[in-house]
Amino acid sequence: MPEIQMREAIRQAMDEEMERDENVFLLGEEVGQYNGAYKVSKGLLDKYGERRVKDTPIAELGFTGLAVGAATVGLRPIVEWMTFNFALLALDQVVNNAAKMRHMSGGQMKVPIVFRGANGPAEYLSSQHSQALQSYFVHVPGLKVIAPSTPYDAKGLLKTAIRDDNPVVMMESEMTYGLTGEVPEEEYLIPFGKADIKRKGKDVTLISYSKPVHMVLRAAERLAEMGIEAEVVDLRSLRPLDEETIYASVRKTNRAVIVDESWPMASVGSHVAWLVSRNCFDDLDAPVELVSSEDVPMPYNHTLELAVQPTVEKIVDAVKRVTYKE
Amino acid sequence: MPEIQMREAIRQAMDEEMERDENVFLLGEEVGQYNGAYKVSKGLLDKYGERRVKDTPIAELGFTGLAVGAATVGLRPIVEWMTFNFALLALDQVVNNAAKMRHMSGGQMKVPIVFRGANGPAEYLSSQHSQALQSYFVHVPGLKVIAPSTPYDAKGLLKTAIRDDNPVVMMESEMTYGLTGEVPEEEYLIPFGKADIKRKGKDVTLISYSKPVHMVLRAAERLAEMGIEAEVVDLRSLRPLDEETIYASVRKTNRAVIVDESWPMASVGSHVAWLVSRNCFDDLDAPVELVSSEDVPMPYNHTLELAVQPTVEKIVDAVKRVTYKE
Amino acid sequence: MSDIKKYDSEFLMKALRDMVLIRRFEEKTAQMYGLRKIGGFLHLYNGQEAVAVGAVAAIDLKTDYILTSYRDHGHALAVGMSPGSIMAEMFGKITGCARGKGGSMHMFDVERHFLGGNGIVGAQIPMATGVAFKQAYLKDGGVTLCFFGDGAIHQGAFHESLNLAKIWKLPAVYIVENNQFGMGTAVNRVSGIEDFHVKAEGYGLQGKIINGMDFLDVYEGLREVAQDARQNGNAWVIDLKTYRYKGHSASDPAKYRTKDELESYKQQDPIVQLKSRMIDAGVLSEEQYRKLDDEVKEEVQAAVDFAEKSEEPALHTMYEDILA
Amino acid sequence: MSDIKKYDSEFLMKALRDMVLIRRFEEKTAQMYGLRKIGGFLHLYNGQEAVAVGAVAAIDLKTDYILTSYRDHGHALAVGMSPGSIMAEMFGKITGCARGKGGSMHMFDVERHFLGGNGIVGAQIPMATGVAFKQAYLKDGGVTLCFFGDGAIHQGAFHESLNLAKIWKLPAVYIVENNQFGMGTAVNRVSGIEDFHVKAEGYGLQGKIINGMDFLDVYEGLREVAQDARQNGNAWVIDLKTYRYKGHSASDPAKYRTKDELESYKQQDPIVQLKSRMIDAGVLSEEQYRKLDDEVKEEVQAAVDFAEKSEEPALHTMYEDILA
Ligand SMILES: Cc1ncc(C[n+]2csc(CCOP(=O)(O)OP(=O)(O)O)c2C)c(N)n1
Ligand SMILES: Cc1ncc(C[n+]2csc(CCOP(=O)(O)OP(=O)(O)O)c2C)c(N)n1
Ligand SMILES: [Mg+2]
Ligand SMILES: [Mg+2]
Repeated sequence: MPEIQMREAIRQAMDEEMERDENVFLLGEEVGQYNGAYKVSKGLLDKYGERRVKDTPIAELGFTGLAVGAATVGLRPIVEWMTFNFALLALDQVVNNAAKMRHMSGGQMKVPIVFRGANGPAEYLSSQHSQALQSYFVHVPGLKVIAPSTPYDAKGLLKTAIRDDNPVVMMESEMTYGLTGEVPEEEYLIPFGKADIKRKGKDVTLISYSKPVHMVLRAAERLAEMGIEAEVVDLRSLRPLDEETIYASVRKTNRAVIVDESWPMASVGSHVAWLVSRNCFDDLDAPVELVSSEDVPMPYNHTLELAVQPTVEKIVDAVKRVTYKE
Repeated sequence: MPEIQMREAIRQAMDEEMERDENVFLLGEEVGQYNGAYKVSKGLLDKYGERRVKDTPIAELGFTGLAVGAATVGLRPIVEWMTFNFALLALDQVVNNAAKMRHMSGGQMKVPIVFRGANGPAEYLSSQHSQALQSYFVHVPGLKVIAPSTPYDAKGLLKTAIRDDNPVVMMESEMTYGLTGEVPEEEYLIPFGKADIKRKGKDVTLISYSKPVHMVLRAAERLAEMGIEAEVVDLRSLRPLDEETIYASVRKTNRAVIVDESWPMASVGSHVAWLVSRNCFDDLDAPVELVSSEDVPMPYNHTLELAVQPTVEKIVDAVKRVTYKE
Repeated sequence: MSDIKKYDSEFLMKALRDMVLIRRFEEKTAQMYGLRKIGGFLHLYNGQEAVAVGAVAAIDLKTDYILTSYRDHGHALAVGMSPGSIMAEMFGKITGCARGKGGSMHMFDVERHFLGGNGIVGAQIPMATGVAFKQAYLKDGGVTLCFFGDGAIHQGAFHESLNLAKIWKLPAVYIVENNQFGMGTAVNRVSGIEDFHVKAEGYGLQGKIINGMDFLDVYEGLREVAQDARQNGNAWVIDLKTYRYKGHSASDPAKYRTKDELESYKQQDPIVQLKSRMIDAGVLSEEQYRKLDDEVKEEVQAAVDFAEKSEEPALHTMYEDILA
Repeated sequence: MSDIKKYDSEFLMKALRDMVLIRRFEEKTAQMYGLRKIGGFLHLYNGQEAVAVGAVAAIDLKTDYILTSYRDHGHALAVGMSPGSIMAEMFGKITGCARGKGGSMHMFDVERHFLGGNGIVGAQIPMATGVAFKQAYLKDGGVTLCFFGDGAIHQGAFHESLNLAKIWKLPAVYIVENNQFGMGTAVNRVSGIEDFHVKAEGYGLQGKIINGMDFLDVYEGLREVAQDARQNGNAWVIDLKTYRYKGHSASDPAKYRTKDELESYKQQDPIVQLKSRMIDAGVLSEEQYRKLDDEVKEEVQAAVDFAEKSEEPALHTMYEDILA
């Protein structure tokens, strides 16, 4: 299987779906002539032309709402937000229109639309540009939310997203765009609501998604050296959430640590931590731990910036706590 | 002590603080001539004039950002959002400016501002107008969030909020504006980060805040009839959160049910449920239950609308589960 | 003033009937609200009938679309939705157009190209721009009419949409249904300018004022503009001057305006105007009008009866209509 | 063209020096980025120096305020912040103006009335409107200059702010620092109009074009407008035409424009222009200029040295500067 970058996997998914379905189109800031701020849409303007690859003004609320409207009448827009930090400006159109049009119309409408872009901390960007905002989307019924960690998952999930008749939010990560991984040449789709066990283990379950999965895998190696076999569950899809796979793992290991790069309060991480606490109550040998980012805005200084986020050390420490190895 | 309505308690807090400090001013849609969409600001325009009570255009992002700017240079704005549903349009100014200006400036700035208005389901309003959005604000470091359930708490907390040098979000509820309660004539303040035990009990801890507290108290009465003495903890302040009071209660009762009218995923409710699960791990005799709203957009039909939200029955059922009385 | 003689009587009768239907429907709706059959926010359309009816007459809903705000009963009736499905929706019944999920603010009829019914002030403007985008994308010859209030014009959504419509040449007509108030706030208290069509220039678009109290003015004005939009991809900004007779919503006593102001608008009542011009033109008799009005009243009563005896949605329907 | 003879040499020398300082500072900043002393997004100001320097000269920062976007080094230097505190900030050091919390995009000096440094396109516009609100509230005679790019003009925040400034008569000057591109996007690809001052009319405000490549044009143009704003509560929209020599940020090769275009702007370089006009006017010699330039280079090097030998923030500082 060829090894390709994450950005290329995402590009392929868009390319293949645009090729397959004339109603799929891409819009966002710099997605065309500039080939994307992070070069994810490279070549798509050349191939599909200005009709289907639209460079937008910097008007997140407007072009997001435009896409929602277009989706309600048969087009299948892919909205690229340069980063999710800027999506806050568009949130009303996502939460109040995209997620609710079908509901308010009593099922008359469907809204086949994908919102995607870079989410979470990158590097040296300070607090307005380094936020992991998945909790805002996962909170809302009427949306689906995916957050892949590998090129393989990203391609398969995005193709599913583009074919889905509902609004799907795909949260990527600037830091993983250059990451490579195997992606088959044949077409494939990955269904939503299926977590992926990225490493088998029996002593503790590490649950994560998106960029931090790679750090969790490194932590698992470190733990292995210490004689602790960690199972790594990559959620991939946050809404719907694959509770079954999570619980099956925890019932085996009796211990769980959630790793999530967002702020802790009212987060996906603490939600999953509660789900496990509640639904594996009788199986748990220790409290469920959450390794989140610190509860602070992201500083620019790089040392601080790394220290604010989950680290291998913090994960290992949390595992020590749940295995009473402190 | 005089019994006054919630709307009057909030009005008094604003009135007293405007009287005390010339830099406090109120702005929002219909707060002036119309005396507030829910009559919360009644009489303030007459008393303080157009300089300090500003009717705004329907431009949530603009007038919210304006208030943030004014706060950074010494004024102390109170922003009334007619409802929090519309605050989604202003979220960028809250999350990226109000909460971060101090941080990005390395502590040079302060942002003394209060954002307040009606949050959560009212009646017969369908899904765009009936959302409980506290999780969006509680998620964010740099903000403080309060959600009082009684006139007494509302007045004391709002006065504290107006004097606080940080952005404070006060989430009210249309359904409680008419609710009455005792409020002393003398001035008082309620500090943030202090939960209030609204009913003493020993068998189970019910944790809630804002409007649902009243339903929880009714549920507690029902439970008392069944021989279960519930302790009711009203959080009042969501960020900072009074973890101590919560844990002290759960350590006594060994059982907890959280009641929160928002959607369940990535919510304040599930966060508190995890905190209790983790920090009272050895004290809990049953999994922590969460009674939230159903994970659906709010329907217009009133029967459905009530069934979507927490009910006394759902709370009682949850208590039965945690006390193994099913 | 336009020449009524140009129009055949069938066309005029339909317009008159549609306007009377809206008026009688809204009167009944207010009554039903009083009886607590309807709850929540109820925004009535009395006084503005010529706008929705003139607009619908000016376009072809096979290719064209309409989107509006929560003040949507008039548009819903004008596009031909059955009064029963609208009333039942407000009664929260399963036979309502949105199965009791939406209520007064969220009327939809996707088949008739009526896309709501939006409760967030201004939020339909980007969406309508997207509907026009689809029309340009497919070159299907359609045009989208987007209605919103004088209060909505100050929302960022309006600004962002207009620029998009201009640079992508979208067949969108942005219609400020300027009824002089946003809730209790008179237009001039929150706007730096008086006539909103002036805004068009800032985007390189064209603008126009239309008298919204006259059916034929609305019809002719919007037909011309819609034609330009669909043929040339020119978006327009229309300041359509009208007036609402009732409060902002059913709970608003509307103390912020004078009786005289209200009366002066009632002098130009769109129904009275069209009716008397039709009588003058010899295409309508008082007798015919009474008959029409009686029929309409019956139709409205039938809508109430239908709503009344329809079923409540079953509890499990709360989990439906969320995902496709 | 303004008459340079009206100005005393001290005033002109300061302006020239400030512009040269910004230019040399940015050159050094780019170098430091290349050496990975600075990370993240780095938006340089080369070519736009006359704007910040002319603007600061036109107002009085004792009463007045400036807010801008992430392209903020020029403004930071123009208001008189020490180059060391700016460079140290970009090095992420505790001696930086924001204690290493903000970096390149978030320069602040509250005492000097420079309120940042905002990373969200357009987000400073409502805030600046609020600063002007405070000035009107306290009637303190101040004016607020709000800078933003040609890309920011399409944001709803711009629209909402202008209307607020008009209806509340706020002393705000909205300055589009029109450097012809928003990232890789040429102005005309995303705007329905060419000259942005035209937008003013839609709000009942006044607008004006200013040549941003000439210090005196900026100075005179903004002084007049600022005066009107502070005295009469008139907000203004300024289309200030300028050009950025470098890519959008340090990682952008700027392939979307021609060498010729860049060269034609360099012909009107603001520093070269002012310098040669000063020489023509006899208030500057080549010799003096070289001396000035050498001093500036030393000052910039000193800033680097300061940044270099400053301490990193201690880990616990991550919990600071969040709540007051
Ligand atoms: C974003 C948003 N802000 C505030 C409201 C509350 N609200 C509902 S209608 C209204 C007034 C709108 O006036 P206008 O646009 O003139 O429409 P009209 O009601 O006159 O038809 C307001 C403020 C809302 N629904 N959405
Ligand atoms: C709301 C928002 N959207 C997108 C971005 C990404 N972005 C940063 S700068 C920029 C271009 C801005 O161009 P312009 O306003 O002309 O300013 P200039 O960089 O030319 O000074 C974009 C799209 C952002 N920072 N904020
Ligand atoms: Mg109106
Ligand atoms: Mg620019």
